[in-house]
Amino acid sequence: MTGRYIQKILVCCAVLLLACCVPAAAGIPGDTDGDTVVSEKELATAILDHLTAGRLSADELSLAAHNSLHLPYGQLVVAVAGDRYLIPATSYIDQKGVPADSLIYEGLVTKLRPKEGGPKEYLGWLAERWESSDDAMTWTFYLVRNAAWHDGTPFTSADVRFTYEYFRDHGNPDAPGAGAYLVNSAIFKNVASVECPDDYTVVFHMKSCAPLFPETLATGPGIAVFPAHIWRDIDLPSTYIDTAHIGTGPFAYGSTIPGTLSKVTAYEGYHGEKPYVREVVTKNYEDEDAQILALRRGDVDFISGEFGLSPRKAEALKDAPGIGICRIPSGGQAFEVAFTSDVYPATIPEFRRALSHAVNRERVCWLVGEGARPTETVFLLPALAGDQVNPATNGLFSYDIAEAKRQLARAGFNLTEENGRPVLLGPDGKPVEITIPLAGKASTNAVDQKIVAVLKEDWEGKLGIRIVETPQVDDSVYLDWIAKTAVHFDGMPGRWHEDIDRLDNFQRSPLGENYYHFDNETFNGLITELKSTADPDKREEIGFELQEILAEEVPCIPVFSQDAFMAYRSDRFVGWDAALLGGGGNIRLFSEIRPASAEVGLRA
Amino acid sequence: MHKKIVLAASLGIVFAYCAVALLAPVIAPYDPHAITGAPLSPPDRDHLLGTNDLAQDIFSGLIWGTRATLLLGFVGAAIAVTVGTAAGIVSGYYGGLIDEAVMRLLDVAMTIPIFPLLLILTTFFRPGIYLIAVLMGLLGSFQGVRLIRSQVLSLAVADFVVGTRALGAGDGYIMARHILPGVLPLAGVKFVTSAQHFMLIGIGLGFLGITDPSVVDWGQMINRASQNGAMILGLWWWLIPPGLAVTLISLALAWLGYACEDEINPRLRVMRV
Amino acid sequence: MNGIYLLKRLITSFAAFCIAVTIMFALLRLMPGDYITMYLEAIYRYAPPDVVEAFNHVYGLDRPILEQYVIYLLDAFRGNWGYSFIYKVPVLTVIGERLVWTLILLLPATILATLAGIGIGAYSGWRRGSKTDIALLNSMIIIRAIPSYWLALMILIIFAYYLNLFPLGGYVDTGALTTGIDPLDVANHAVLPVLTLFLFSVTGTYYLMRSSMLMTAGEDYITTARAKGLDELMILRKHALKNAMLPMVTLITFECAGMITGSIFVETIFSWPGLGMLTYKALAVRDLPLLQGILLIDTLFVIAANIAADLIYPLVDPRVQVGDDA
Amino acid sequence: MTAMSDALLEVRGLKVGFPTPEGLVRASDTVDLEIYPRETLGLIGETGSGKTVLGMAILRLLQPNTIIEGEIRYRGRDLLSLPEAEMQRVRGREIGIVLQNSGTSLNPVYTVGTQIAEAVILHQGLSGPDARQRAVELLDAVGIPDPVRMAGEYPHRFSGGMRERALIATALACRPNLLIADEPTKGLDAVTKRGIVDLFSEIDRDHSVLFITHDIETAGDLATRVAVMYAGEIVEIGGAEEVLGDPAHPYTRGLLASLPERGMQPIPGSAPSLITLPSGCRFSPRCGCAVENCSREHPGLVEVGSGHYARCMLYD
Repeated sequence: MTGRYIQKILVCCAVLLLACCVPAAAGIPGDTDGDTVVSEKELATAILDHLTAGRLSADELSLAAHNSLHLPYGQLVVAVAGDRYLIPATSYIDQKGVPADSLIYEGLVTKLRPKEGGPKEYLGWLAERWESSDDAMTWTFYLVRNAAWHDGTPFTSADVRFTYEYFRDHGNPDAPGAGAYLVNSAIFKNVASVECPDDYTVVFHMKSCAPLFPETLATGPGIAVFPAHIWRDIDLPSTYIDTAHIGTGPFAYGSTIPGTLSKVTAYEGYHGEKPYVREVVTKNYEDEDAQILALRRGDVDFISGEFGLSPRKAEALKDAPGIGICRIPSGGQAFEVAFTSDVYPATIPEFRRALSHAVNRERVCWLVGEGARPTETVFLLPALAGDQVNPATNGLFSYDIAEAKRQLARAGFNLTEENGRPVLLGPDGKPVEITIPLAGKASTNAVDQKIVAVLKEDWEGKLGIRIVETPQVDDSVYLDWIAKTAVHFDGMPGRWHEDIDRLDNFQRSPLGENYYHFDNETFNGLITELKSTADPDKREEIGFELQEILAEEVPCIPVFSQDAFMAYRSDRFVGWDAALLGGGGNIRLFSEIRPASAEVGLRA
Repeated sequence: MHKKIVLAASLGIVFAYCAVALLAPVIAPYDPHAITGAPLSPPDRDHLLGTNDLAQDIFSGLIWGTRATLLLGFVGAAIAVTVGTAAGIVSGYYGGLIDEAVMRLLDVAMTIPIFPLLLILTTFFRPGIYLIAVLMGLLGSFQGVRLIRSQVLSLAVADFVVGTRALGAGDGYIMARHILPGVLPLAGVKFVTSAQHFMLIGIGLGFLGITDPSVVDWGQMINRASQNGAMILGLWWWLIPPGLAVTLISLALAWLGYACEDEINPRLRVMRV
Repeated sequence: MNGIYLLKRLITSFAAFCIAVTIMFALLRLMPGDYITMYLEAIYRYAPPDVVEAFNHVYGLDRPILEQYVIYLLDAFRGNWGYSFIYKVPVLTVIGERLVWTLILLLPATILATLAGIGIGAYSGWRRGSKTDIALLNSMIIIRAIPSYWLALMILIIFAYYLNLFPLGGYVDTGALTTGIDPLDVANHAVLPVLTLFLFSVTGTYYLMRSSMLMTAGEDYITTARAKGLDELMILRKHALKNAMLPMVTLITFECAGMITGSIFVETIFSWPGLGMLTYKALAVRDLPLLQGILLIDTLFVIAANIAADLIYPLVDPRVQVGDDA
Repeated sequence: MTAMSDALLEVRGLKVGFPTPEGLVRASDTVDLEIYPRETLGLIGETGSGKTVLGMAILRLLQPNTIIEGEIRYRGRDLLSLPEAEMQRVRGREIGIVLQNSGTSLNPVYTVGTQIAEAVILHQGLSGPDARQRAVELLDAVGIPDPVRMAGEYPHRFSGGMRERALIATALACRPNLLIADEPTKGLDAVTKRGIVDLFSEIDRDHSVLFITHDIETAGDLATRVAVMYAGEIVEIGGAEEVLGDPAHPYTRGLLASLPERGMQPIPGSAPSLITLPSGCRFSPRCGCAVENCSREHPGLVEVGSGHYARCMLYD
């Protein structure tokens, strides 16, 4: 190994002799053309510079050399919000299996963020490529050949099969011991069996047609592959505390100080492109403001808040010296006004439709601040779902109070006045009153309160519907509450609104319910049909049809989606915009960024 | 002289707060829940203390918040003192088994940490602001019992009490006419100190985000401000005024309590926690 | 005499512990919403009824209520306090890890606050009515009047951010990952939280000591001592201080119990991984088993403090044979 | 009056006032008296007449905000103008005091022996063990049985009479020239009281004693001279036999008449408030012999016999 470095450095020295003088530019020392990669030529120039004018210090030179040779250099400090985001998150292991977003473990595939309106793209992780049978009943993954676990054990297809079997055996609620229910096992629910024809090929046989299996594997943080040689003997994930964290990822587990710090270091034997950063330290700040102060002070290099920084804070950081902001379009949460379709007055479709025209999205977005984008599509977010969005349904919920009043009148509602205030009388002649529970998933950054503040102006002030905000209720009763109230708010973290398959959210589930208590026979049938077909054209057709039904029936009103903001020390690291992915993409992000200041090397 | 100024000033502050609380609808320029301008706008003529992230007027919120704070403090203290005094008088006057029982119960009750219990109860039951005040009052009444009891113990053997009893007065009469007036000043001081204490606790609950969100209170304002980055964004007009408002009333009550205590008995010790 | 009193104290402590457990048990049953549903909700969007049922069986929630109660009580005594929702490990383990860190803050803060409170309180009470006394008294009243969480925020902003003197949170610097935990580094991180807790606590001790000193300063034996020709300092040190300290023994234990409360705010604001922050987190996600554990540990803390006070008291006050319960 | 140099302690024009929110309490008003070596001066008066204040004022033991005027000359030195450090040398060593309330005048957290030894160590520079030995001797001298054991006991183990004796031992520890005893027999039963009185009759052979009491009989038994105080003033002073045998002032006569063996006739009315004193003679509102002039003019001390003075219009 070392021999190779010496060889490379010798080459550099040789280049140095031939080089001519070009002044070093800002950014990565030695980088003169601004591509954040130091070419050998640039490096040579830099070295010469160093020797002749002393413009670069030895540390800066070392940084440039490391970048040029793609050798890990320096320490990146990442702030996280809460100790459950630190590496030894045992909580993840016993709920979900090994965490795919920890920089240590990897799954088979991960998802790239699609270009707006473009198709979905996936990126191989431990799988080099994959293919499915025409009926999407069999998926074959060809694995990378040079991957090894951090303890040196070679990675093979047996590990993948083991992962499936582990989830199969421990995803069972009857499994012995409390907390042994691995929720991610749902991801493999549709898998009938796994075959390993050879060490680097895995074949999944599905129970039913699964055209989106890679999507399923990459959903959320993605499902990571378990090291079979470590987990083989562990029956109860809830009682096993993993201290070694053996994965296959670009970074290997270093050390941890409970509750506050953990560290991973670049893994020498990584099968893919090695990271530029030698160490990634995660530091816990319970308070988001403390994170921001720490970034400003230079204690940390990267902060992302819990669902991205709030727009206001990102805005305030934008002009701070040495700090850069990156924005992921619709990468934060998406919010909706949801109906419980079997609770009066949400039982009346015209009422739901009327209210859909009485949501002033622009005003909500104005309250929320930068990065909030009004959603004019039906349920799917264009930034995420790309070409799956049915353009015919766009704008069907536009803000139009007159239309709202017409819809209400059509359903027998009567808008009267009392003491100079509008009062809406229902078809039964009684004033309409809606109770809205706050909290739940829309409470981040008080979005639920912002929405209700705006709704009150229109619903109360113009449509005469009395709104009662219930005292904030805790999560355990929130579900009970929303099942009993006609209207509530929901916020979906991550990429919920991204795929037509996700429209099954509105299907009457085998258990008899869905979140919206929505029950439309045609819709239910179409979803079943969608799930059993692999033909892309047919799927698109069904998807469009589903969206039309939703636009007509309005079980929920999409309000806005929120861009995710993250902030970083631009004076220390560059390359942040390279390949921002959603979900498990942070691994990729931290492999892509490059140190730009010698300072980061001195810390390590 | 100096003492009188402090006393007058603190009384003045308490009355001013009460007046503000009563006249909130008149004084406050806006409905504290309404969107009244641009979100997070700095102070100007329309919004004396700017607006918060919901574009609500902070000054109006501050005015309305007085109500919640005073209510928590005074209702809580009234309950704590009433219960504490009643239990203290009964226990101290009758003595014997009753006293023993009350004291043992108190030993047990005082061993359970009150604030964490209050936190847990409010977290899980989400009571309205009145219930929180009652809960605080009940949980906070324990210390008062001991204080009052020890005073009653000395009063119960005082000549005038023994004399009244010799005249054939009933226990109820003696307790109401002779013991109660004797412990009232002490109860008064306890009321003031408890009110201060409960206000701080009440605002602490708001700060932890577990009070009734439909009621405007300073704790929630501070919480909201710090959650929404008032510190980072430099929105001092959002973070500082509610803190100062609490400090001022709590200070006034502290001084008042101290002055009263000094007045009724300079050597008296009122236990505070 | 001694034995009987201690026995009584132990019985009350035992009863208190049982009551704390019972309250939590009642809470668990009375709580709106369902414990298991919530547990699953925390993990998964839905809580399928069959899974809920399976969990109910695992937790024994399908047995008669009385049986559940007995099991619960016995478990509490056995130290089996259940599993934390958030951490998925036994509650006692989580608490054990955090307790150390809380003590790192609480012990120095309490000791310093006690010493300082006693010192300046004694001085203030002894020199009653002097300018120093009035200045001290008023500044203590002012500090006491500031809400502790607000004070903590202000201290963080001023000392850590604007003056850049101390770290912004956590308990070690990133260097600790390579070099291990350095006590000096921890101390540096602990300065601000300890300062806040100190301010929070010192006022109470000061106030009590001052009152106690006021009482003592008027005692006849102080005049006797003066009449013997002792100088003021000697009287203060030898005669007044020791007597004024007597009520403090009990009162300091109350202050200690109160400190746990203060640490909720302080630890949260300074990202200090102790019991206080644990409480805050447990509250945020309604982690009932964990909250129960915290309440029980607090109760045990108070019990221990009480027993310690009972044992110390007769050592400092010759009049008290443990047992004169008045 | 006798020549100044003879007197051990000389009080001249002593005024003591306590500022209170209600007004100035004039606890002692232009008091003149002197104590000669080896004599026992009995100071008699009702509760609240200012006797205790006088005793405390001599040793400057009153609260710092007390207003004191006049002179207190001990062996020619004015105690009121002595620096505090020198005053501390006078206390205990030159003048000892036995405070009232023996129950609370001993520090509960130290053994009696320690508290006696304290003064000895301080003033006579004895070592710890020597001082303890001295404390045991003193306890023995004041008639405490088993002094060795009792010296190691805490005050709450002592009975009322024993505490009084222990306090006397403390006051006598450094052999002061003057002993001020403030109501040493207060609250004691007859037998114990007798014992204390006997103890005093033994010790006053070596010391001068200012014996403050409201008990006229005890004063008669012990005192060589007697002073009677009323409302902050000395109303009569003279040899014990003269004052008690042939009282000149109506108040003294009243006091004597109220004794059980003399018919127990109480003085009508009650002592005046020390804040709003009656004009003229302070006793006039209660005096049976009062004439019109009494409520207008304030009488001075008038010599009614050899060394026997009274403050009454009758002798003007």
